[in-house]
Amino acid sequence: MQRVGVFVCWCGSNIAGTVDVQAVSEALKNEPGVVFSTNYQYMCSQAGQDIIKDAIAEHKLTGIVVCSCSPRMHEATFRKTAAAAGLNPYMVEIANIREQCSWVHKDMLTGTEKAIILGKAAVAKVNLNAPLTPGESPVTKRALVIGGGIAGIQTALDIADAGFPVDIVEKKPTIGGKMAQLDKTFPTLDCAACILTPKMVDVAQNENIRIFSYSEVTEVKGFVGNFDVTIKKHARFVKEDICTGCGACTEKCPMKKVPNEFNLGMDNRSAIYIPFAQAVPKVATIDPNYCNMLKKGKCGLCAKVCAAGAIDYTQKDEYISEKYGAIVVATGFNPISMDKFDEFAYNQSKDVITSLEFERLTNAAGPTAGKLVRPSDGKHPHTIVFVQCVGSRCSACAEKGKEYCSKICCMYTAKHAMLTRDKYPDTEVYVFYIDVRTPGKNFDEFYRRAVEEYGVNYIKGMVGKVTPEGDKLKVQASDLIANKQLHIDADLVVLAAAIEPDKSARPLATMLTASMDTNDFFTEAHPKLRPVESPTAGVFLSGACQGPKDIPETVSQAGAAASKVIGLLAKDKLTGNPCVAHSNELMCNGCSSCERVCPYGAISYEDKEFRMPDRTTKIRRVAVVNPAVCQGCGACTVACPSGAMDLKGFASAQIIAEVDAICK
Amino acid sequence: MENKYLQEELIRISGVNPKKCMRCGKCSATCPAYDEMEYHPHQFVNMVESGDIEPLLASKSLYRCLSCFACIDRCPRGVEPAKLVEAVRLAAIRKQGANHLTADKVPAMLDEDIPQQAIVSAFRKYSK
Amino acid sequence: MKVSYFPGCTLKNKAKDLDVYARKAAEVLGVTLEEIENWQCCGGVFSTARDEVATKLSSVRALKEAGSKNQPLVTVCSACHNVIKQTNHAMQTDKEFASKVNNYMADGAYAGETEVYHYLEMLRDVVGYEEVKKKVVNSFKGKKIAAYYGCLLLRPNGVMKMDDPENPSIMEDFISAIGATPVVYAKRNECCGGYIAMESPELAKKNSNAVIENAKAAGAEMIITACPLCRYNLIKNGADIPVVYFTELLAEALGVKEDTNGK
Amino acid sequence: MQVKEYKPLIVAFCCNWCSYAGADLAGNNRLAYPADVKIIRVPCSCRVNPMFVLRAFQRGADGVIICGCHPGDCHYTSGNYYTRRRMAALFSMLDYLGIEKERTRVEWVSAAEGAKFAATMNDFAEKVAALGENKRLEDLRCKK
Repeated sequence: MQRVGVFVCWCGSNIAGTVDVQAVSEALKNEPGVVFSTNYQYMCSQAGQDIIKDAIAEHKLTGIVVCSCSPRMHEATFRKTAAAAGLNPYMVEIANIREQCSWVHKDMLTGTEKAIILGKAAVAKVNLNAPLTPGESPVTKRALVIGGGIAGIQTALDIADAGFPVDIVEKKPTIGGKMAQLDKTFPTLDCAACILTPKMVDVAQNENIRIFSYSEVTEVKGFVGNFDVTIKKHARFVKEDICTGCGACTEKCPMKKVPNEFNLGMDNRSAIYIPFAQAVPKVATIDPNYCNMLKKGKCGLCAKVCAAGAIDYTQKDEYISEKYGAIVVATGFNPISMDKFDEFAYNQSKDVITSLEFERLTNAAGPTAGKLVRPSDGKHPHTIVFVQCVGSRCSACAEKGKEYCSKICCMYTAKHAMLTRDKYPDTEVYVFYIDVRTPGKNFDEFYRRAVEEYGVNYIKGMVGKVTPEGDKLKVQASDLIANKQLHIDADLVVLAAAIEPDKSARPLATMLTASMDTNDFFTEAHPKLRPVESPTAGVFLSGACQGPKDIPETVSQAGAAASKVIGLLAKDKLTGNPCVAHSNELMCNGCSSCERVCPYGAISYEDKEFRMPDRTTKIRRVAVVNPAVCQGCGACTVACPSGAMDLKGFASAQIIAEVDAICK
Repeated sequence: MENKYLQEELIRISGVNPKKCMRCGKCSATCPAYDEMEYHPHQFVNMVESGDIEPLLASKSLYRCLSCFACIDRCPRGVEPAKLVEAVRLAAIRKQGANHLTADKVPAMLDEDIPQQAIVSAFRKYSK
Repeated sequence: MKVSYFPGCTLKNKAKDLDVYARKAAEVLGVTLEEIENWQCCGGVFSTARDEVATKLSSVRALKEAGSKNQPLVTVCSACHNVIKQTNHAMQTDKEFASKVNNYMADGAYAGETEVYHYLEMLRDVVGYEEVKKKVVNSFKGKKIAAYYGCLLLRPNGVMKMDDPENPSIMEDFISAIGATPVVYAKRNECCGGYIAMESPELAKKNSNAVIENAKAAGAEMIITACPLCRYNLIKNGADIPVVYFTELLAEALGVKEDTNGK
Repeated sequence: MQVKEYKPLIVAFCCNWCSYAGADLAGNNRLAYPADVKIIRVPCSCRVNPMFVLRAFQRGADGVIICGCHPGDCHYTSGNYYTRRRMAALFSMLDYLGIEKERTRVEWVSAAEGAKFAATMNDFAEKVAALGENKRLEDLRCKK
């Protein structure tokens, strides 16, 4: 029989306000096995923990029940307390009387009644607890970063600097991500390429970093410290190690009518291409959808002009398997499609563009060499209308927009408006806004400068309709302050499209068993205290895959994720979860049911010799669980027809005891 | 207090929750009858929310809404201002003798080609 | 196939063309339009108020009759379509409203079971534009035609669900199917002014002019519509290009327009 | 005559990663649901043996609900799919035995869905309460 101690926490008035803690500790005194029961203001405080430690020693407790907040909050704390007093930490059970009792029930009577029942269930369970010792598993000292934008680049550089090898997997032919497409950055207006490209070069030159560009992750197995990852390297039909990036092939390629995705389709590239001058790795890639040689077997010009002999039309997709200790997700964002917002005539006029397209239009390396002209006729626009919140803060229709604020649009629109007025003072600039949101260092000052120094017309209101007519865009909008409907003949309309997580994030989350919110942003382990960790151990989050954020925020989160990875990789061994499955081999009949349901392949079979009652021996096939691989889900325990399989810490007998206690 | 009752009534029969409005003004930006209205779609939402309903009841704006539903479809928050305009209009014309359009006025408005649809629609919108 | 058909008041008077050509064309396409017996006017506009019951009864009766024959209900006038479809939606989703309406219904309750199609949806989804294309005898090849949706066909989108309300293609695809070139312009889904023509002809004029100008600037030689009131407003307010019902073009393309001479 | 107010007894099995966290979030946001709901934490919804459900009904539970991660989001990749299949079979058998379908439920509640958790529990408790006491499987020997 266990000697159980019960400790009821008041949590100030959080619990004591709705639960009569005295009554709870009194009621639980009479439960089987309970030899000590008390209550205290803050059990998690040092004084509270001392009460527990003293009681363990004084009453020779073999198990304790803490009636307090959620085990997700302080289970670890109380396990440490128990361990410090010489009790096996797995002899601790928590009755959640705060989140699942005092906080959701209003009156003292029902709250107390329920708290007692929850306490009884925990006592019933702890009576059947057994001391558990966690196993250990080694850590593969290599990290994987998925996504090669500024988030992935910064994370990889920081991890590599600490001396650990890192691989970056990037689905595009080059790293750089969205930041490579930007012109200037707010609020300092330094040029994005000037600060990003040196980092890209650092990545290429760092001997701890390998880049798998034009690649994607196709399979993830294993667990924290021991991930087995399969990476698919798409055939680029160019030998990466031989290509010098001279660009001769791209000049000679006869197929020059391929929409250039780097410039968002505003100009064309060749079928063999290097996305931009500072690409890393700077090697060519053949687009199989457009290459005549690959499609029809006719051409081969690029192979002829390549002095290095790097072209290989027979190249196949390649699969690489690698082991990693930690995985960082840095899959980033994209602007949403404007198809559902055609009241702004995006599909009807080339002169209605998104803000990212505006970045390319003003970028010196962009399709117009930085000259701000109308995409339709190449003329200088004299009146530009910026529309904020296109698809952001839109709760009316999930197919159309996003309910959240995209966070970066207010600032980049102020930047666009300011730069336009700076470079082309003859241009009239209107910004239609709902709210201007500028929290951030020097952000509001920046926006005010756009208005006060550069004379940008900020109008509170929304654009309702854009009508292309002749060479004008007739903009119909509201000015809420003046209480007027405005009609502006614009030359260019720029839409601040909402941003959404990259489409590759959802399947990746499934592979990683990492959770996502309803908007497909990755969820963090704790929204405030563990913002760069996924709830799945060993998976970390960097950049806009976790939520909309600007460059400074992305970079700081990238560094934070890197430090978490370094902390993990610095360990030689990880202590595992001792709550794993185990099979009672005397009951096991070797049917393989458990093996079939195990998602981790943790169960294998052995032929074992058993002594029979008549002193003969018999060889039987029985299940054996590998505790380092088992994650403790318990699927096998239900599949097992003979009841041989059970789960430590959540044994069938324990759960049944809880059910009985609740239903008493 | 009467306003409180009227406000609740308007919210009930329209099914509109004016609290969902985030003051973006897209309804008024898209309204094709804006210039002929003294109170605009966003004001209907805001004024019903604050209980300032009397001016709306007396306004000719009620009879300028075209029921084209542009504000309903384009509102980013699903507020549906046109339904509120409709509710206020009904509150006005349901009072005895408050019909906005009466049969004797109709002949003067007609021409040879006007479709029946226009007449029945106007009656449905303007009279009880 | 047989479908129930609700012509509506205007189609029996000022907009006979819309009706007559719709029937002729349907025959060629293998669809029989069975007119609802004793149908009553839909009222022209849908009242969004949840306590407006009496004005919606005629629509429910028509819907119920089509339902009793297990047929979808097809409409061709934009206004009738809007009213009937919104009424049907209210019957499906607003229980309180539905129970009030059912108090007026003889034999059995109705809960929005009948499917409502616009004639255009019938062409697109039931007959198929490919099928229409095959039956075209007089192609409008080379003709630049602008579709005018107006407001009632597409909105509110949550109920009408006919097409993308901001970037529709159902009428453009129809124009392509009869061999012509569709002209896309922004004002095609803006209101012509509708019934305001009675009260404030100036407002109707302003709106209609904007539509016409926008269509012409985009190169339109002709405008098609499904709504008698849209057509009236556009013509009345100085359209100098033809404004015709889409069914008329369909009948002409299918070679049955002449048969209807004398109506 | 004194009638004791009928309070249903509901056992909720919640997976540790999603639904238990969802229940915690409901608490954090002070979203009330009936105290009749008692939660048992399991690592994964697939840990719930049909025997546990039967045991609960045998001991007098009026309703049993099992909550897990949304399909595709299971912390253990596929556990909730097992739950879905196992419980579908169990619940239809229970229905056959006279335990109404409204007394049993599998619901997906993510860690972010505190509101859904509370709403689900409110709805479930209401439906179970409407059915009244479960007498079908209750083992009277277990009654005090």
